[in-house]
Amino acid sequence: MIEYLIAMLAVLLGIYAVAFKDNLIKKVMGLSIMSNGIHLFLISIGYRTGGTIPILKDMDIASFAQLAVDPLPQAFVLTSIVINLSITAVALSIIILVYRQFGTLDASKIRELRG
Amino acid sequence: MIYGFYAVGVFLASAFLTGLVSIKSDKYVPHIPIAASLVAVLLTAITLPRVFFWGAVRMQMEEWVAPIGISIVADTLSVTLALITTIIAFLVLLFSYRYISRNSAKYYSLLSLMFAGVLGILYTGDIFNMFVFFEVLSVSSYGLVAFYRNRVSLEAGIKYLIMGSVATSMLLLGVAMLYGVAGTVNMADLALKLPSIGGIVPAVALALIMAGIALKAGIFPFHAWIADAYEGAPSPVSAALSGIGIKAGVYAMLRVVFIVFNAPAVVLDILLVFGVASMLIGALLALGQDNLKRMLAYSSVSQIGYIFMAIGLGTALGTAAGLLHIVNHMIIKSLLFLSAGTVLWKAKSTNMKEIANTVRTTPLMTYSFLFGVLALAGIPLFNGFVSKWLIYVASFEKMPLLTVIALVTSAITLAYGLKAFYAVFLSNEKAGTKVVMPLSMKIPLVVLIVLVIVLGVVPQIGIWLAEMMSGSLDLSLYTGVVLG
Amino acid sequence: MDLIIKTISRVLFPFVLLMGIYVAIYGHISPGGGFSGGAIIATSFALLVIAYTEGDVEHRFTKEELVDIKAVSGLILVILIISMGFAWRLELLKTQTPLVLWSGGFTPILNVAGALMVITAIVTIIYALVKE
Amino acid sequence: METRYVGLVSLVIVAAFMMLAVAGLPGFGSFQQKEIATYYLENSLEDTGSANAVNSIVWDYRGYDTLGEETVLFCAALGVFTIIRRRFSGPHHKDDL
Repeated sequence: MIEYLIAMLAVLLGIYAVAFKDNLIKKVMGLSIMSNGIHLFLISIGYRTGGTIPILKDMDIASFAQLAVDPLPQAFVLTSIVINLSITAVALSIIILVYRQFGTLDASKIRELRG
Repeated sequence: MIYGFYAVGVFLASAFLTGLVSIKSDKYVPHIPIAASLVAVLLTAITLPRVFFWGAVRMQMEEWVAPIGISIVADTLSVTLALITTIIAFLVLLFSYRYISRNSAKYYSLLSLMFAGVLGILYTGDIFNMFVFFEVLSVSSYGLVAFYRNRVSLEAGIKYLIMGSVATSMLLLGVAMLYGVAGTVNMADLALKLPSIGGIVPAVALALIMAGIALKAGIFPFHAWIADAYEGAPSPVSAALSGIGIKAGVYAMLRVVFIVFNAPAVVLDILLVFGVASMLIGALLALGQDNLKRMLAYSSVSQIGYIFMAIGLGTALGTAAGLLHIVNHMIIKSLLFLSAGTVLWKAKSTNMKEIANTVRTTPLMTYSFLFGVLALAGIPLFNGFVSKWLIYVASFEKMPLLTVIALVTSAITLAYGLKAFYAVFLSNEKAGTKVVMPLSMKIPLVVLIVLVIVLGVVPQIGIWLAEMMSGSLDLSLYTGVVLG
Repeated sequence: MDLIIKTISRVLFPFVLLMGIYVAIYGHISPGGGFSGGAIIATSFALLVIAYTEGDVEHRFTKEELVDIKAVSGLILVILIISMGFAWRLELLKTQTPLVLWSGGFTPILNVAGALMVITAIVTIIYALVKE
Repeated sequence: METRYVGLVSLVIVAAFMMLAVAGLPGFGSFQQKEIATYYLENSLEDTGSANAVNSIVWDYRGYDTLGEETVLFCAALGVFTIIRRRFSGPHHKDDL
């Protein structure tokens, strides 16, 4: 039970940053911290005590199936990392233009300036 | 074989093709997605009779056995919504033929990817796959919302992006928890395994998933981003987003609540409460708006409230009424946004008062907006009336107070609809530039008007559709089809 | 970017590239594969783009070209994955001995296509952001 | 300043929520309820020919996910380009506010 705690702490840290930090870039960083926390959670769900990596290397299939770690969450994490990359890319490109238009990165000021 | 499902591939291919064609000449770029959406309409139309008369169909990606691979399920609910999605997709793409002149290649690619995302959600039978297609839908709409790079759309874009990705992360966390407990991601498999798993993990996972999807569908506590996003986005995009994007969220909520968790009573009451709240607050906020697009955005929030209230009732009639209202609202909202788009095309600002003296409206624009407003408020002879009447009846059986609230909100809806109609269309006979509407803008409006009237005058179609759709929400039929 | 960074990045570029290619192609035997391999190759290009922001790298990739390479690779991948839907790969599998490079049936081809997709995406994004 | 307190309270509630859920999850190293995972481990070699089970899942068993994911990547590249267009059109634009 304790092992999942760190992942949950990362997710909560991410949510805290997104909710309370005013600077837009800090919000985007909070986003990626949160999703990295989720990835850690996903990987730790698939863990098996004393498990090896799910790649077949000079081992017969029967014992491989007993030893290897669960590959499915790892596939989910691979997909989710790439999605996280694309969200951060789009977010940063919007932030560049927001800075150019508004002159500031402070979310609350932007809300007033939008006119 | 589910032909409708290939519509996803068609939209994907059209997005990639537009990128390619744009190297040589920008002239032929719009034709590809419009043709692609026509093909998609045909494909879905072929699947509709197959699913309606022989029951739901399951297709397995690459023939892997059910829980191993990803299963694609087309049942009455998803095919009907897919058919309307493809029709509206075609109309929106046709509408923006003359509307977007610069950077059209990227605009069309992103728009067809958005439609691919929505169709992907409608057909998938796998929660993680639903998460991936939710991302496809949202990432493409982030780009589209910030398409006009002025202050309003940029601020709307970044706000929508942050809210949206928090929502999808909640969804992913919920899916991760479900996998941790049940060991599978296939919806039907989950539905079988979850009852036997005790403890609070399924409940927390459901709460997380519902929070994520509710934020995407713009329910009451999370409706902040909707008004900004629709105000910032180009009008065809707001029509597509509100007509289809939000409905994908509502569909996903239905799929998760009814199939995976088999609609526990507590959850339905939560839906009821949030539905009523967003219904009232959406209508009140819309009443106070003088910006045309923001008003339409808040009216979307209140109509989504109607849908969730109807489904939250839990009775068979309530669910059928809610499903029918999804269908009707898709058509009405697209009609309203597109007709607003024609007005805003030449107008400089979206403030109703200023529009009045800058644009002289043509009869078609006036009637389309009027019909939209009347249908939204549920006036007889329009399609809004059929579903709203069912909602009144269903809510009356359960709790008369709800019917009173629903009636009051419809009155408010009529009020702000007519207020906008009067301000924009009736009060400016003389001033303003004559808007000459190209054919590509007229056809969508005419088609939508016909749909609104036909569904209203002949309510039997709507009621039959509602029964067929609500049939697909029961668990045993779904798991029977998927797991064979 | 002064001289040291330029020379280092120029020297490092082929090695990072080679490693990326290895990871991508041997994906079905060794760890890594389409995505991580593609990411490593993309970093090698990023190294050059950042080091030579105003220098000669710019004229090699004009912005429009990059987006369209992306579209091409997108198409390849779409066709591949849709074609993978049909059971062609079983015949291909029978003719191969496992655990050798040419053994994964469709997976290595998809790995490469996926890596191509990732490379073009990351490079175009970095290029656009750096260019700004 | 009151939004800070509302935010903080909601964060505490979410935190409590998650801790409860984490307590309910099966043990850290235990491998129960994983029939599907063992299926992948057992016959990923003869089904897809690749020794790397994770890769066989990403590319073959659940290739549709990866296709969806590539479109997300493609969307991101397009999104970045629509937003950072070289001919920066500035605040004015003629299409529609």
